[in-house]
Amino acid sequence: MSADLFWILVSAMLVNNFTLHLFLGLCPFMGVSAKIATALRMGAANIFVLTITSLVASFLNAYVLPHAPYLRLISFIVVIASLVQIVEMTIKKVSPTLFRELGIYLPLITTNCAILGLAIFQTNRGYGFLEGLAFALGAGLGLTLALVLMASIRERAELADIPALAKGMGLVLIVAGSLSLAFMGFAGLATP
Amino acid sequence: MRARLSFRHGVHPPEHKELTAGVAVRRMPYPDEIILPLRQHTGKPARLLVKVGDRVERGDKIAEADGFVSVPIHASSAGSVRDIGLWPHPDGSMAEAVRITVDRFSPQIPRPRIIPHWEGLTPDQIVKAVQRAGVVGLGGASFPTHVKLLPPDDVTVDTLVVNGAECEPYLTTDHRVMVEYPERVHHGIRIMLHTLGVSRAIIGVERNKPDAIEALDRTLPADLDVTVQGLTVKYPQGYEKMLIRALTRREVPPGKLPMHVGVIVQNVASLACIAEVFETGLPLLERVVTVTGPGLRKPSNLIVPVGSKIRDILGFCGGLADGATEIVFGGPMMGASQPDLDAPVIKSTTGIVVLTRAESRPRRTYPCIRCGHCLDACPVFLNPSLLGVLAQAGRYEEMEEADLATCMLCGCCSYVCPSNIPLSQMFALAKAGLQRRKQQAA
Amino acid sequence: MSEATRDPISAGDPLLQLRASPHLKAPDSTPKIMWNVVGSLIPVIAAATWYFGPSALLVIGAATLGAVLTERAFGTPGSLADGSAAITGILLGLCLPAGVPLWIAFIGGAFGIGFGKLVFGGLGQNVFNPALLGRAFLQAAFPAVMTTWPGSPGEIPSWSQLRGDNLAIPFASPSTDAVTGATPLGLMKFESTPTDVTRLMIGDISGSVGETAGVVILLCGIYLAARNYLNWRIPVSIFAAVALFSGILHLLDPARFASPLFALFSGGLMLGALYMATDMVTSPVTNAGAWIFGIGIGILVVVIRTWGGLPEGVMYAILLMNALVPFINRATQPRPYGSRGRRAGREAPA
Amino acid sequence: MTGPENATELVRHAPGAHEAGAAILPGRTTTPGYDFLRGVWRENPVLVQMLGLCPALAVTNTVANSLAMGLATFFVLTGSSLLVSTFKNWIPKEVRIASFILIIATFVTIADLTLAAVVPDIHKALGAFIALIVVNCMILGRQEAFASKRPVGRALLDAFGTGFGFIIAMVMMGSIRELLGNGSLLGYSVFGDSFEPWIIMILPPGGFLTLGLILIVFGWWRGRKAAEVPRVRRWPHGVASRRAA
Repeated sequence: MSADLFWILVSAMLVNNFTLHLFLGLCPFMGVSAKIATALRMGAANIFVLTITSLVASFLNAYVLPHAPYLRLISFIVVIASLVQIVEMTIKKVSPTLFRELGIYLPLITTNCAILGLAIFQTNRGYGFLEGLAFALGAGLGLTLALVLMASIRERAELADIPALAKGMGLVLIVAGSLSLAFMGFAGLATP
Repeated sequence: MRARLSFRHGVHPPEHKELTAGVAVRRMPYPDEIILPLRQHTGKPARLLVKVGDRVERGDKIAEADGFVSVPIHASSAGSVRDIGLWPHPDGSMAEAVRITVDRFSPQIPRPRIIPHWEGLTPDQIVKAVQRAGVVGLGGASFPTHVKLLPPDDVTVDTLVVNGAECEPYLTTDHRVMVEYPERVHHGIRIMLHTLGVSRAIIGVERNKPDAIEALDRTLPADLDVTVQGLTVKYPQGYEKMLIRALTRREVPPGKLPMHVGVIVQNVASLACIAEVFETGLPLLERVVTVTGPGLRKPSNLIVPVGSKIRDILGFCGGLADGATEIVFGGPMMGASQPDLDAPVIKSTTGIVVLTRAESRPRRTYPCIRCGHCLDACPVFLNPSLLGVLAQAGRYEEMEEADLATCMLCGCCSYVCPSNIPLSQMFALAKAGLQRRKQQAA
Repeated sequence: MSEATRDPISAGDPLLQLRASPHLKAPDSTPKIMWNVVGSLIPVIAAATWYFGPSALLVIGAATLGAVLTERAFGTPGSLADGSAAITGILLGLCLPAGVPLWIAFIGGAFGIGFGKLVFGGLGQNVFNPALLGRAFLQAAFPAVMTTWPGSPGEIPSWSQLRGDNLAIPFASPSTDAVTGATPLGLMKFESTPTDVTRLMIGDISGSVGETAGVVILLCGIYLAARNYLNWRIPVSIFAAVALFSGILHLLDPARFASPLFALFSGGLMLGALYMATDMVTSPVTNAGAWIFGIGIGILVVVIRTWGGLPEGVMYAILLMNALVPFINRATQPRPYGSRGRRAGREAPA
Repeated sequence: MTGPENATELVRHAPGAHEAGAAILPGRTTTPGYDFLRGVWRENPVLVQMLGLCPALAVTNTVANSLAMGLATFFVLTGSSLLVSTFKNWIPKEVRIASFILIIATFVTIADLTLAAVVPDIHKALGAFIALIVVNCMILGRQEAFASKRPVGRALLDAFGTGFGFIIAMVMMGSIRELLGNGSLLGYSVFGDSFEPWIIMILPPGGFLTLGLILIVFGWWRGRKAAEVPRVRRWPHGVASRRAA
C-alpha cells in the first residue's frame, strides 16, 4: 500500500510531470519562472492548493457527484475557487507573513489548469483519499521542480548573450522542450 | 620546523627570475636629471617646500608630509630645481613633480646625520623618525611605514611578519636585498620589534630563493625570536593577506587590516631601508630596482636614486633589445604599463620589466566557457566567472553582493582564463564605478 | 643595432604598448582546450573504427557535419575555429549505434548545435550538453533506429561491411537486413545475462560507436585530466557513486543486479563520465558543485538502469543534472577569504 | 467567491494580456474589422499572447485532435461571449468572474457531452483537456477584457476572431506535428510508407520545441518585415493611427 502511494507520487512528480509532460500549469511555468525565489514560492503555493484540491475532490467524488455526474466540472471549479478564496482570507488573518509570501499567487492559481487538471485526473483514475493526496503531493513537487529548474536556467540565461530572436518565450519553450526531453529518462520508472 | 607553508589556490606563472637572480646589485651613476613627484605614497601628497632655481643638496627635504598619512620627499641628488609642474607619473597620469638638474660636479657628499640613532629612542620617537625619513612600503604598496607602526589601542599585535616572498615573476629586488644585506634586514626587524613591543618575527621567503633563506639563517640574531620560513612558490604569495594566511593561519576579515588579527607586515626591502636610514642618518634617497625582461639587453639589479627616469635606467642597462614592446613598472602580474619613457622611478617601484611581443601580443577573447579555472586560481575564493558575467552586464551592485570588495586585483583570474577575458581589469573598473556611484549618491 | 646605441628609444623602436595587468598570460586558450579534446578523441575514434568498420567513421562524420554546418550557418562568424562544434559532432557520433542512417546522425548534430547551443547564445551559454541533447532528440524521434544495435564485432563477417543501412535515403526508414545484436546492458536488463567484464573493457561488444572500448576512453580521459582540461572530480565522483550504489544492490541480489565493474564499463558510462559530464560549459564551475553533480549523475544512472524502462540512463542522467547546474552553482558559491565560520567544507583550513 | 481584485490580478498576470487590455480601454474606438482581425493574427492568442498554451501543446499531436479542440474552444468562447455581453448589465460586478466561469463551465460541459456523443474517438484522445477549456485564460480573458464591456455584435466578432486565431494556431501546430511525427495529415499518408516518422513530434517535448521554433521563425519573419517596410502597418483604416496615438 505505502509502496503504491510512493510510486503514485514518483509518477506524478517525475515520470508524468504535470508541466513537462501533461502541459498543466503552464501559465505560472512561463510567467512566474524568472526568479528562483518567486518560483519557489509559487511552487509552495501550488503544493498547498493542490493538496487542498485533492481533499475536496475526494470528498465531492465520494458524496456529491455520484448523484449528479454532469455537474462534475462546474462543481469542481466553483468549489475550488471558493475554497482557495477562503484559504487566502484565512492565511491573511492568521499569518500576514505567509500571506505576503504566498498570498499574491493564490488567486492566480485558482484558474491554473493544474488544479482543475488534478481534480479531473484524480477522478478519472479513481484515486481514493490517500492516493489522491500522494498524487497531489507528487504533482505539486513536480511542478515546483520544473518551476525551479526553469527559473535557475532563466536566471543564467538572463546574463547570457541570447540571440534577439530567441529572447523571451521562444527560449523558454525550447528550454521546456529540452527539460521535457531530459525527463523522458524517467519513462517507465515504476515498481520493480 | 620547515613545513611547506602556503595558501590555497593561486597560480604558477613562469618565474624568469634567473635573468637577474644571480646578478649582484650595482649602483647606477647619477643621471642628468631627477624627477620627484610629490605623490609617491598612499595618502595625501607631500607639500612643496622649494621653488624654481633653488639649490638643493642630497638629502634636503623638498616637500614635507601633509598630515599623518603622508611622508616628506627628499632630494635624491644635489642640483638645482629646474622646473616644478606636471610630469608623467608612473601610474599613467600627469602629476605635480619637482624636476632637478643634477649637479654633475657635486661629490654627493652625505650631509650630517638627519635621522638620529635609534638606540635610546622611545617607540614614538622612532615612529616620528621613520616618518621624517620618508619611508614607505617598498614592496609596491607604497603605504607610509610609520602609520603601520602605531596600531590603535584596541588591537594587540603579537607577530611581525616579514615579507620576503617576492612572488611576482622577473623581480629579484627583495631577493638580492636578502642575499646581500641580510644583517640590515635583521637590524630592521630589531628596530621594528622594539618599536612595536612585539617579541616574535617570522620571515616568509619563497623556496625558489634558497640563497636568501641561507643568508638570513646564517645571520639570524641569537637574542631575538626570529624564524625564517620557506614558502611554497606560488603567486600571489607575497600579498599581505596570503602571507599572513601561510605563516600564521590567520585570515584578515574583509575591510580589516592585518593588525586586527595581531599581525604587522613589513617588506624586507622596507626593513633594510629602515635599518639603513638609522645607520646612515640619511632619509630614503635610493632603492634597489630590478631592471629586467626579455626585451632588455643587460638585465640588472640596480641601486638607483629615486626619481631617475626610465630612459636613463634602460640606457644604463644596455638599451632595449629588438622586439621590446612594453615596459612595466612593478611585476608583470600587477604592475602598470608605462606610456612614457620620461616617467621616473618612485619610492615604490620594485622593478622595471621590458616585455616583448611574445608576452604582450594581443589575444582574441572568447566567451566564458565556465571552465572554473578562475575559481581554482582566485586566492580569496571569489567566483570571478560569475563576477565577470555580472561586470559585462554592468550589474555592479550584484557584484558587490558577490564580495567584489574582497578582490585585490591580483590578476590570477585573468592570467588563467583560457578565453582571455580581462577579468581583473573589469573588476577594477567595477570597483571604480561603484565608488563613483556611491559618491554620486552621497 | 650596434653596441654604441645607448638611447633606448633608438634601440628597438618600441611602439610602447599599454595593457592592463596582468601582463602575463597562461598558455591555455579556449580553442586549444577544445582542439585538445578533439585530439584526445582520436584513439576513441580509432577504436570505434576497429570494432565497427567504416560505419563508425561515416556516422561520426555525418554527425560532425551536421553540427559544424549548423554552427557555420547560424553561429557567430568564425566560431567554428574554437572547435566546440566539432566536439559536439564527434561526441554525438560516438554515442550513436553504428547502423544509423547518416541523415539521422546529421539531424542529430544539427539539432544539438541549433537547439542545444545557438539558441542560448552560442559557446559558453548553453545549459544542456549539445551532443547529448541531440542524442536525446534522436532517441525520442527514432526510438526503433536508435535501439537497433549492430552485432558485436565477432559476429560480423567482414570488417568493411556496413553495420546497418547507413546510406538510407534522407527521411526514409532504413532497411532492416543487417546483423543485429544486443548491448550488454540490454542483455542484463531483459535477460539477466551479464557479459564478461574483460570483453566490456576492451570493447568487443555491441553498443554505440564509440562507447564500447572502455579502457581506451579511460586512458584518453586521464590524459585530459592530467592537462587540467577536465575536472577530475566529476568522473571520479560518478564512478564512485555508481560503484557504491550498484555494489550495494549487487550484494543484496547478485543474480538480478550486475557487479560494480560491469556497471562501470557497460553502456556509455565511460564516455559519458569522461567526455559528456565534464563538458565545461554545462558542468558546475565550483569544485564542491562538481562533486554534487557527479554523485547526482551516478545515482541517477543506477536508478534509471535499475528501475527505469530503458536499459541505459547515462544520457538522461547527465541531461537532468545539466538542468540542475545553475542551481548547484548558486548553492555552492565559494566563501570568500576572511569570512571564516561560514566557509564551506571545500575551503576549510588545510 | 473570487473577488474583483482576483480578476485584475489574473488579467494582469496572464502573459500578453497587457497589450490586449490596453487595446480596449474605454474611450477608444475600434473598427469592427479590427475587432475581428486582431484576434486572428495580430494578437493571436497562442502565437502572440501566449494564452491557452496548455491545449495548444497537449492535444496538437494530430490535426484532427487540434481541429476538434479548436472548434470546441471556438464554441465555448463564442457562446460565453454572447451570453456575457447579453447579460453584462445584469451581472453584479463583484461576482462577475465567478459568473463568467460558471457560464464557461456550462458551455464546456455541453461541448464535452456533445463530443462524447458525436466523435467518441477524438473525445477519448482529448481526455481531460476538454474539461480544461474552463481554465483556458484566453476565454476568461476575452470575457473580462471585452465581452463584458461591449455590445453583443462586437463581442461576437471579437470571439469569432480570437476563436479563429486559436483554431489557426492549433491547426498549424497540429499539421507540423502530425506531418513530421506520423508522415500524414488528417490521417492521410503524405510521404508514403518509407517515411521514417519523427516520433518525438507527437510526444510532449515535440510540442514545446515546435511552438518554440514557430515563435522564433515568426520573430525572424516579423523582424525582416519590419526592416523592409519600417513603420508602415497594413491594417484596416484608422487602426494604425489609433495605435500610434
